[in-house]
Amino acid sequence: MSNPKKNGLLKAAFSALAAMFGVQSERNRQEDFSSGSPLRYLLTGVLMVALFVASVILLVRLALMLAGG
Amino acid sequence: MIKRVWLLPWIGSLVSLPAAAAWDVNITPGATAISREVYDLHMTIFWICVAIGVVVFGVMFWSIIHHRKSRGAEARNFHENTAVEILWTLIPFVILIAMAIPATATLIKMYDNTDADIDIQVTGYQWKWRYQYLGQDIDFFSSLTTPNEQIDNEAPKGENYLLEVDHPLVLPVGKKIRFLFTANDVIHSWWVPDLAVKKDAIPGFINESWAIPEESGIYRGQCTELCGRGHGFMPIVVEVKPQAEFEQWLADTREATVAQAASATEEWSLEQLIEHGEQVYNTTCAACHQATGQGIPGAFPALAGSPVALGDIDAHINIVLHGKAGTAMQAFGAQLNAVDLAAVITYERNAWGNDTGDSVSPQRITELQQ
Amino acid sequence: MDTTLSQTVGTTDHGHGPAKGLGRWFFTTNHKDIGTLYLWFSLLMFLTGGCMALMIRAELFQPGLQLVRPEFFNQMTTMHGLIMVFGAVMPAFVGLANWMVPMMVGAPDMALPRMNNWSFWILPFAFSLMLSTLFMEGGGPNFGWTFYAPLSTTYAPPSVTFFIFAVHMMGVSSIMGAINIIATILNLRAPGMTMMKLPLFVWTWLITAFLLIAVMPVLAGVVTMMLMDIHFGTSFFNAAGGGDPVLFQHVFWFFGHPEVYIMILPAFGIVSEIIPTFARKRLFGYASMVYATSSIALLSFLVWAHHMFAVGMPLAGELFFMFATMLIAVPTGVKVFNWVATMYHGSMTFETPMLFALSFVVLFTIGGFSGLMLAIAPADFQYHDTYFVVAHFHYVLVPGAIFSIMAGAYYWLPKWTGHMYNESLGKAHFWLSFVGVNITFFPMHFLGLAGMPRRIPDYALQFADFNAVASTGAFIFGLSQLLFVYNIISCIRGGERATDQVWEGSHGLEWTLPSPVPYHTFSQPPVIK
Amino acid sequence: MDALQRKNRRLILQLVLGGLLMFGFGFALVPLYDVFCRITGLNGKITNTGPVAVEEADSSRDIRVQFIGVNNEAMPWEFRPLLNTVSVNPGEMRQMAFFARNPTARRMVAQAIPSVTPSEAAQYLHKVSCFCFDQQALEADERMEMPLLFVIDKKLPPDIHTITLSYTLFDITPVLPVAQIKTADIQRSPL
Repeated sequence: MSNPKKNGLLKAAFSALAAMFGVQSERNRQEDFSSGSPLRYLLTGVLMVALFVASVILLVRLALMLAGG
Repeated sequence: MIKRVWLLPWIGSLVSLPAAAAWDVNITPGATAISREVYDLHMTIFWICVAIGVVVFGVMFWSIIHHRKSRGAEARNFHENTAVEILWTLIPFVILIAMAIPATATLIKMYDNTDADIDIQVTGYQWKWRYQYLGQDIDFFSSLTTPNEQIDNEAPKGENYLLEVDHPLVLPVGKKIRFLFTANDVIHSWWVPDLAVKKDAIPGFINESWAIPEESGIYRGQCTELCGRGHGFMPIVVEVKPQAEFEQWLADTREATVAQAASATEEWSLEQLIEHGEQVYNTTCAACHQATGQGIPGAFPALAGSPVALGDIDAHINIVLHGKAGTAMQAFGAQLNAVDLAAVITYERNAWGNDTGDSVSPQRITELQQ
Repeated sequence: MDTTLSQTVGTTDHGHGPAKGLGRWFFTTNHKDIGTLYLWFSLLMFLTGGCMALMIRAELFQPGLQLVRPEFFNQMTTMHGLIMVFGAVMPAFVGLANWMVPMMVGAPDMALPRMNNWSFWILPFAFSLMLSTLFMEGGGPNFGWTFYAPLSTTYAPPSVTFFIFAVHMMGVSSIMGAINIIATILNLRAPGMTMMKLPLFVWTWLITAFLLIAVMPVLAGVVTMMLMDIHFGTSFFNAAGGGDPVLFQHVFWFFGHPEVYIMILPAFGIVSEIIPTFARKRLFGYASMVYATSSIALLSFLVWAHHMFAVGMPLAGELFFMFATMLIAVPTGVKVFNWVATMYHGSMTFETPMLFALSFVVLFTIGGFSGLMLAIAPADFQYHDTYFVVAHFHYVLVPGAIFSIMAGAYYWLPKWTGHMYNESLGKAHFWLSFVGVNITFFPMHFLGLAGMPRRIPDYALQFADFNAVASTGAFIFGLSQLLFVYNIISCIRGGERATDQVWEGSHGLEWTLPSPVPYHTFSQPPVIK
Repeated sequence: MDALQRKNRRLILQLVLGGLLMFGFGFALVPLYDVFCRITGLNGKITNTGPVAVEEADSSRDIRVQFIGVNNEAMPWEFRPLLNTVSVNPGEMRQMAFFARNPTARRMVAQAIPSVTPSEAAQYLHKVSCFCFDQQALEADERMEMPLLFVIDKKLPPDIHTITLSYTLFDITPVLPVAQIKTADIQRSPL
């Protein structure tokens, strides 16, 4: 039972990831642009960037821990 | 004409390739383990970029030559291929991840806090450096000694033009040196390429870096943060000496300071004061008041015929010792010893037509500084 | 994304034409006139900033002080930076956007025509105020275009206050321009011109406009803090009162890094319009380009401190900004491959716009590579504030932004003026600029690596030879821009008639209009299939 | 067309609001920066904690604490630490003093600004009482020993053995009221 609300967010998250990676297919782009308000994509984008920052901080902690030992 | 023109750019950029000795093109591997590691990082990322460049520009020039309309090339109709795009994004990603690991290792090594053998406080002033050996009560200024005539092209330029100072920073070889950076006025940055040390000296804050010079020799660097008029004229000279020579230098320097203090008690004639005063003036004061004593109108007051230089002696001494708040006049009392101060004030009162005949004795300066 | 248009528009100009005389230019609310004003202003600023660059290079031709005193040299480097960034590159892009965005989206004009006029007419006054500081007592700003405190606050000449007001005016003008462009793109698109069909120039400008609105206020904020420190006794950046000069650098570069994306994204847009036209092949990976540029809008806010690796940050900070910079450099840099893929198996011809676009791709990538080297923090200790950094940002700005503006000018001049520019003159201008840029800036990589610091009026003897080469290159590049001016003027005054389509491979709504393009276009929105 | 005008007006209001928010954000970066410094010890800012619960010292570790006195600009005071270095155990409360003398012939007021390196150690050096908490005034030719009480947190990272605490002395003698100053005085010479 794919709940349209949930997979909407998931799709937006996946598109945001694709954007940060820098590659996106034409088909996904058509889907993204035809569905829902851009606001959802914007908010997911900001959320993904926050996740990106958190993951880089963890990466730094990991690097320090590995070397610090 | 069009055909041969496209050869022009290659000849153009070829002309700048090394021909004579003065064309050094790369960073120095330097004299410390860290600087060699940085050199290796630099060359690795450089060759990676060259490799990627060759591939990308190769494909590009290939298609420029072969897919030209004038050669009858027909445009294909593909304009999307996600798999290829993912591939050419992943490859640089992987290369960068591989590059990040040694870079992180070197960076972490650079932030190593183990104890140092010698701590040196480096303070940036407007347009000179001050070195203080903590715990050894050695404290001196290091200013540019390239004469103004060379800078203004009236005399031929020396070998170390703009990279020579009166008192270089002397260090022992093989020891860990810990630098503590701060500044007196604006932000400066202390950089010696051979030690791979570059840290900003910020007023009101203290920064640290370290180096273990492994070969003795003379290493030159420059201030690398814009700090006003004299930014290009405050070089850094580090002399790394074997341990025995270093200790000898420490002893000589301490002895010299004592002798300096003693000479403050001797009697100095007017001529001796003026002659020594001219040297001190040209190194320290000419930067603003100019060697001619005319200063720069609207910027720095002229000393020739100035009310201060001709007026009350104590007022003149006070302004040289304590500087003038709100202007660029620094407190030279903390920067020069009693003999230099007495000599430079006497010179200012007797040069460029100010022949007041006054002579200020070093004893007078020490008395005022009590 | 091809827009097959059913009926040609551009009805002969029955409405009122442009007003006569100077009044036309002072009171114009027409996006084409305002675009022209922006472009002429940008060209004037480019030549002014260029003369300052020639003054700098003339002094640096040989060791020793020959022409100028150090304090005037610092004023020249500062003004050169400010005029080129805020006076030449940004207004040129706004001018191209004013001209092309309405025509590309099928809008009759910008959303707010009167504000559009005002946001242009602020600039001449802002820059005359800025240039007048050179004649004030104590001289003009001499603390570098990055105006770090305390050199720009406690130790600045008294004219710093006028510099602050000038920067405020430029900021306001940019923000108003950005608001205008966003409103036009989002609300004034012709029916059928969905966001999916927007040309990439429009997409990159939409994202640049959002970046402008996000960061120009921060620049205004930092400049206001400077004003309060200098005159109202606060100590934001004065260590004595609990302030911190490093705080200035953080707030400035929080504005600074998105600013460099503001100066390059429109260039990506222009090149993505030109290469498909002359390769006669659609842009490769339009979707990737749109998504990558939109992710840059957010990611560019995370990496500002890679300009401050030597300021004395803790280890965790240096690692974070090194990793973040390296990670976001890839999706941005990889866009170069899209242009190469567009050319691959195309059918290319090499008119002047294409030559500029191709050299953009090659030389901008070289700038991108030196940027990648600078991202390695340990290596940055040897590069920071040397001529290696000067070479890096000049490679991404001169063959980057400036060449893309020139490419855009040559590409759209026939549409604007109705005449073709002189092709061989155009090629001569290109080759001289190409040779001049490389002879000027390539040796700077060597100077920086050999240890020559930035912003110094005189240097040690080991840097003498490459400086001489760089200075000769600067004069080649500088003087060849007169060819550009001559070519533009002669193209406006006359020349071979340009067809409506102008280029064989041109695509997009703007080419459906006649050349020269009438004063009012798309009064009735075009119908787009 | 008014539907378009309404749409435009709403969008422009949002954008202008966004611009104003970012202008405020520029100023909000100042307190954000202080909080960020306090957490990461960026740039050697230290916490003025005031009284701290006394714990018994961890005698297993000896931390070398160096003191440095720096005069800013044309500050003529003699200003130096009584002791250059002190060996301290984490958790142990330690008293130290800086010597200051005003050699000039007029009353002067100074403000000392502390800074610590390595910056990772900044958040573990607690100053219980310090002369840098308030302004110090000295009459002509007056001398004074200014006390400093500090303790090093036991949670100091193990790899840190030396901490350098530097004080920069700033001259903040209140300048004459603006009206009485000739313009030549307040104009800093152009450098």
